[in-house]
Amino acid sequence: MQIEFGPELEAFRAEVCAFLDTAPTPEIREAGRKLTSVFAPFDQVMAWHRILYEKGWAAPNWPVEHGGTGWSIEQRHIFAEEYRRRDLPPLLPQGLGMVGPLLIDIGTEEQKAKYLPGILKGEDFWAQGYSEPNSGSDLASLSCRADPDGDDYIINGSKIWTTYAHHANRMFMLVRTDNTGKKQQGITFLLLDRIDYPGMTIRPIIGLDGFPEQCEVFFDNVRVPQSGRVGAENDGWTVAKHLLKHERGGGAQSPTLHRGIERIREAAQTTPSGFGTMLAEDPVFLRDLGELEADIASFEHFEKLGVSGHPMANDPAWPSMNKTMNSELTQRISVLMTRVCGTEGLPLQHEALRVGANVEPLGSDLELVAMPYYLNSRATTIYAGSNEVQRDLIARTAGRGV
Amino acid sequence: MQIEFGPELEAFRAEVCAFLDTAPTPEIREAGRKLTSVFAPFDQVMAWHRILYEKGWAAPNWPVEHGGTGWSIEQRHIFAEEYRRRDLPPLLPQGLGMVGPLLIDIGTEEQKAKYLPGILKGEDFWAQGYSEPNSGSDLASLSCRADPDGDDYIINGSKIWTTYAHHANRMFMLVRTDNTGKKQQGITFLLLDRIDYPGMTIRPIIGLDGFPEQCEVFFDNVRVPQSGRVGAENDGWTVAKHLLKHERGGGAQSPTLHRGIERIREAAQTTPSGFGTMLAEDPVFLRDLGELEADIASFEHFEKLGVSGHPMANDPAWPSMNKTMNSELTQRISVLMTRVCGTEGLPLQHEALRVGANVEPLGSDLELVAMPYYLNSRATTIYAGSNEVQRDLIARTAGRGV
Amino acid sequence: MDFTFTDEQQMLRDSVSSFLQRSYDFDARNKIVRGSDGWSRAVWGQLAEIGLLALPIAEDAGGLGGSAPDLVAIAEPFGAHLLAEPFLATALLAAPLLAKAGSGELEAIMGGSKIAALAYEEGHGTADPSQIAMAARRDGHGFVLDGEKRMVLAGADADLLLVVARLDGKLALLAVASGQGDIVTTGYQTIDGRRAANIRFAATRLGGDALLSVDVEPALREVLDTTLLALCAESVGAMGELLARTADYAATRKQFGVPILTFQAVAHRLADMKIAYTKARATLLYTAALMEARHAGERDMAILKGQIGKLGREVGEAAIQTHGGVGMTDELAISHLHKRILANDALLGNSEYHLRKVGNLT
Amino acid sequence: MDFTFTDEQQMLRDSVSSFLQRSYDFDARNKIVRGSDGWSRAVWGQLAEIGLLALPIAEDAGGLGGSAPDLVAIAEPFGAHLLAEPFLATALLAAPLLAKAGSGELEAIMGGSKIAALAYEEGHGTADPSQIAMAARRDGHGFVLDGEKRMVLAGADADLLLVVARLDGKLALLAVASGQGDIVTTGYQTIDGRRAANIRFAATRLGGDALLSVDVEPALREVLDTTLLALCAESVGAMGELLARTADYAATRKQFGVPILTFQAVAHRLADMKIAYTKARATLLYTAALMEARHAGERDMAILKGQIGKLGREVGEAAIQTHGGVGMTDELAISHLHKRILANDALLGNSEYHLRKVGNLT
Repeated sequence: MQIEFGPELEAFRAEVCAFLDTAPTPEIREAGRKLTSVFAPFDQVMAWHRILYEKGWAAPNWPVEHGGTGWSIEQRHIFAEEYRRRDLPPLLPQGLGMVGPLLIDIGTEEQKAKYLPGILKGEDFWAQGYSEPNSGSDLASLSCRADPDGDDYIINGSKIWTTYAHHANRMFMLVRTDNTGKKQQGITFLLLDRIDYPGMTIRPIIGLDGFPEQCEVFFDNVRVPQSGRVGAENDGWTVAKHLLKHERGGGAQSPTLHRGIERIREAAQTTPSGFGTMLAEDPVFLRDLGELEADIASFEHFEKLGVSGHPMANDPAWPSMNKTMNSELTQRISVLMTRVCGTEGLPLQHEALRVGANVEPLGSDLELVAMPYYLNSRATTIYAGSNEVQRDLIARTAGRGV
Repeated sequence: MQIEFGPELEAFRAEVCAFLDTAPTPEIREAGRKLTSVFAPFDQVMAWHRILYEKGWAAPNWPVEHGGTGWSIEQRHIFAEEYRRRDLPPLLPQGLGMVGPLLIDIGTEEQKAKYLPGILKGEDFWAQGYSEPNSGSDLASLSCRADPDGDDYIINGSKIWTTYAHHANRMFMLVRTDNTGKKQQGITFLLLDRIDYPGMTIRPIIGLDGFPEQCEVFFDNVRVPQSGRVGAENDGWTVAKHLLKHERGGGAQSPTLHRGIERIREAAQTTPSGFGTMLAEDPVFLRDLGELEADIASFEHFEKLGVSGHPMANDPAWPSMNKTMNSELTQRISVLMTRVCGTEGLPLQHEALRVGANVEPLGSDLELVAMPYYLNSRATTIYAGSNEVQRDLIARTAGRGV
Repeated sequence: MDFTFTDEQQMLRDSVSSFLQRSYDFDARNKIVRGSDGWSRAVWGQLAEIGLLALPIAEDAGGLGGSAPDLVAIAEPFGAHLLAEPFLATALLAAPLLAKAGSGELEAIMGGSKIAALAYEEGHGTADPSQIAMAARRDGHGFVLDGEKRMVLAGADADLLLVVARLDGKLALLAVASGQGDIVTTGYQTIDGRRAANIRFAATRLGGDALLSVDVEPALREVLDTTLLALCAESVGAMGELLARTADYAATRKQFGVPILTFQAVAHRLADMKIAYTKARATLLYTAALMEARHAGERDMAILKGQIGKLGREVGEAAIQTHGGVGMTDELAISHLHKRILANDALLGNSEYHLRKVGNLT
Repeated sequence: MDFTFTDEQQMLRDSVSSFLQRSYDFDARNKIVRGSDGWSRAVWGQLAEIGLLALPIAEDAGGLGGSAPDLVAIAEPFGAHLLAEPFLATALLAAPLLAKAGSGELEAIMGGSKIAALAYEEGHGTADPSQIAMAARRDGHGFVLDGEKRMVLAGADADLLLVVARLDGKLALLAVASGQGDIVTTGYQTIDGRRAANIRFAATRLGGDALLSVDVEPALREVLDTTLLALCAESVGAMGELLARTADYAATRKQFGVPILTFQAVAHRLADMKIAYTKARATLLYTAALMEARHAGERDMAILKGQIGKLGREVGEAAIQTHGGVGMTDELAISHLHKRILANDALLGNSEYHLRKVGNLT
């Protein structure tokens, strides 16, 4: 067993700090402070993506030959720590964390050449077209159809919970290309070069936090080229399962959770407990905090076991355990945030939340974001395969690898 | 809405207190103090049963014509409160709470005349023969067979988790009388006058707390009279479901839970928190206690709504909700008990736990009983229909009665 | 022992429910909440007409002298229908204090033509009057107010504002006319569709007649208890609605070819919702009966508020999870009901506060 | 970053596991535990032979200087096999302190012929040496002890008893020979099959040579940290065993005509068991690596003990519930594994204590 410590890492940390302290614009910082979702405000996060790309730091987890940084695990963790410590907006995952790694693994050379640079540079934003109104947890039952027609497919149907489709310029999606066999067998994975093909309509959906983050996308005889297919026709389920490993895989989410705790501890300094002291000195609050912090620590240990390639991480249920833990910890933190804010979290402050709005919030930054963050985070146990589905998967291998 | 308060009730309370302060023998009190299960030490609890019978107070919930007390809800609650406050052993439920009420509801006049007096007087103890090694949650799959033979049945098979069968002189049981239809349809409900019929063998099972409370009962061509049948042949499932209402129904369990809290609060007076004060002044401990006490209070309100005949209690899921809440609160209390005891709860003290053993325990009474009580109480979410089965039943009517 | 509504209470409840079903369904309600006022004077007039605005007022002050169970009978449907109108602010918090002070404004308030608000809260959910810090200073025959009241329900809409402040160490009640110049009122909507305001006083001068009560604490505590009961009844109403809607959804929404209720994880979550709702309602009804019998102590009120806040959150979160994506949208009532429960929990001390209080009170 | 066992560690672990599988299966273990001694000198001799009793001792004291990961490698199988022999008491708590004090008894202890015990605990799970109250009084050239030590692991079986007591305000270590007359030793078995004792000193006189260390607190803290790691590793070993056995049971036990794993309630509970086990083991391995790198602080140790206690209880309770009736019996290993986890949680500060400490240490 071995964990690196030492002056080289501290020098690296200093380099990271120096960059993160100076490179982001005020708007980018504001977007990070006003974050109420895993999906950061679009314009600012993409601007930040491009700045990181210029520095060469947009994709620490990618292989070096595709633009990765070649950092050690310790370095990647330090980068994530300092990044989150400054409340910088996390880059959007659809390109860098999902379709990018998928193409690196199984895309054709042509697809890699065509799409990876745009993803890495932050020029493209990809929407993910998976769920449908009648196919949520039962994703394989999807019915949005793609019928071959010459070199093209003609798509009919709709997709829902398509995050930021109204901001996207590209889209990857699952379509039904065969209805005859097992439902998993007639699915195809497609890349769409555009999201404004004739016949496509996008309807943003207002979420329970009051913001349009998800969309519904309608397809009415939309013609797209077959060259956008990843893998074979009708083999899209295998492709999607491969991508899922990346979607649920993670690697350095614990710094985000730790940062949540830091913000709570800051706020607790000036929040009365109702029992004579500030929350920061309240034994009950500190116990609850300690319990949550210890659980976040275990998740961090789990993440590090994973990225370090410990044999336990070969367990097929590892990505599902990762997704389950991360989402449930996120929710617990968000609850604690709203608890610190009390009634100060109740006012609706949509205007003040808009980046660049110049509207003074009624209270602190945390009081501004806590409630919408809590509400938005209810989605974390629903999306990317509900936690019920994850537990089904975990149970299948429950006795293995012990 | 209306709750009685007033001097009459206080007079009643005084009468109850006077009796409970003087009537129980030292052995009965010791049995109550050393209680580590819902099933009290046999000899002492039966002695106490007979004393209560002499007073006319053995069956407060029975109809007056069968020996009930005719008390109001408030009176019954006061009786239960004072009873538990003195740590007196609860009477065994199999007769008074299960087969007795069943016979009152649907027994023949002959059966009532034959069995009710023995139950009321505490002369008989009835074992409950339901579960089988391969039929636990799936009770209806039971296979212990009773074949008609003249006026008798011949029983072959076995029963398990038969509480105190080694103390019993009678038994009620479910047997398979028909294998042809739906599994629920070939079951018959039988009363056995004896538990020492030729061919019956009883094997006590040592529990995880180290005590033999449950038994396995084997039947090898056991001949019993058909006159012990309750309801029609093959209609035993209906009879059992009727009985279940009583088994899971309850009515005054909250005083037992409240008493658990009282004992914890007492112990907390002299137990250091590890953080500079006694637990009784520790804010964290008090918060946990408050949370549990409030939940017990809600259960008490639920019980009172039930016994007062509120329309919500007509919900078919009421008994299942009662069983679920009571068992899970019991377990939470038992955990808190062991937490107060810390390492003092770890020594095995089987000898000191025996009533009349005259072995000094290593520490306090609570330290003596907390761990075996905790261990034993793991059964509460398993027996009488596991809580998983209860939740299945509750879910079936989830939207009703709202 | 009896926890059923009387015939009169049941009739009251039915009439409120049917009025709301008729005139205040989810779409109508959203239209009102999203309008420029955020609430409807027409609906308010209807509530006055049914007599609800006079219900909490003592009979000798010209009200209907409603009991705690009466209040539960109307507040459960209020919660189920997400009422946005300032019933709590005006009829429960302000009016009874005006009645005690013998104010002449009471008639107009009970009649629905004037709105009154109580500036009590000072931040984070002031759970107990002893936490009130804002002081009124004597100044000649008048008074000077400095400081800020926050989350004043209906604070920007009120014709009449009652301010709780310390005067000579005790809590006093002072009346402030709407629109006085040196008061800065910042109105906003809350997550659950109510209107509230932060109100800042900077050397605000009030005349001698502004002082309504010099030692308002006992009356205030009574008013806060009644409001707490109503908040809890609203939340229980919302929980019932969430349970019913979620049970329906689970029975009809299909995945993997079967209703999702078929999945034990969904079924057991529904069972837990039902247990939580049943416990919550049992405690609500029991506490209302205790209050009516004048036997409800501090600990009983803390149990009520603590349990309903905790159980309500469980039910709301379970309802969203069971609905999945659509539960996350603004389009269904689910999230709105949950937000009402959350807001009610935060007001007047949240469940953490009250459950802890239970532990501290033996 | 690397959390895998070295080849040497893996070999050590395999040899311990295979020895225990061969000589210490559940039936053999129960026979030993239910015997009059409650533990086996033969097994103890085997552990000495494999070198395990010398593992925790520094090389310069003649031991093997085992690392934290070495200890994890052997303690996980100890937990899985419910080892009853006094490894914690003798090899982890007492021997390293004797080694520091340069005691001549060390050889016999590492060789397995003598048992030593540390009288540290004073009741309820003394979580921190600062809580030690028992004092040693100077008396001429010797000392007098008054008071009681409780839950002294192997306390009744020890040839040599080390007592931690305050001397001139600081914690000192004193040696007491077995069987000294004015000491009352009450031996007992613990719920998890270990042997322990309460030991009462009433004006017990010790000679001047009884004093082994005058300021033992730093060494004691180190020994307690190592023991804490071993307790946690044992519990993680027990959790792994519970998970494997429960997964097997759920896959084979049939109700309603299908394996009970088919029921989502059972499946999801198994999933939660696996998550808990995985988290616990991740924290165990990570903390062991931190300790080896001498980077484990007080907070890291508190996280470890807190998490393993909490997660272990979850796994044990879930295992019993999944097994149903048979999980409640003495006949299956399930309940015994759970009791080992519970006992390990209670020793040296339970999860409540440690998780709270995490919150107090930023």
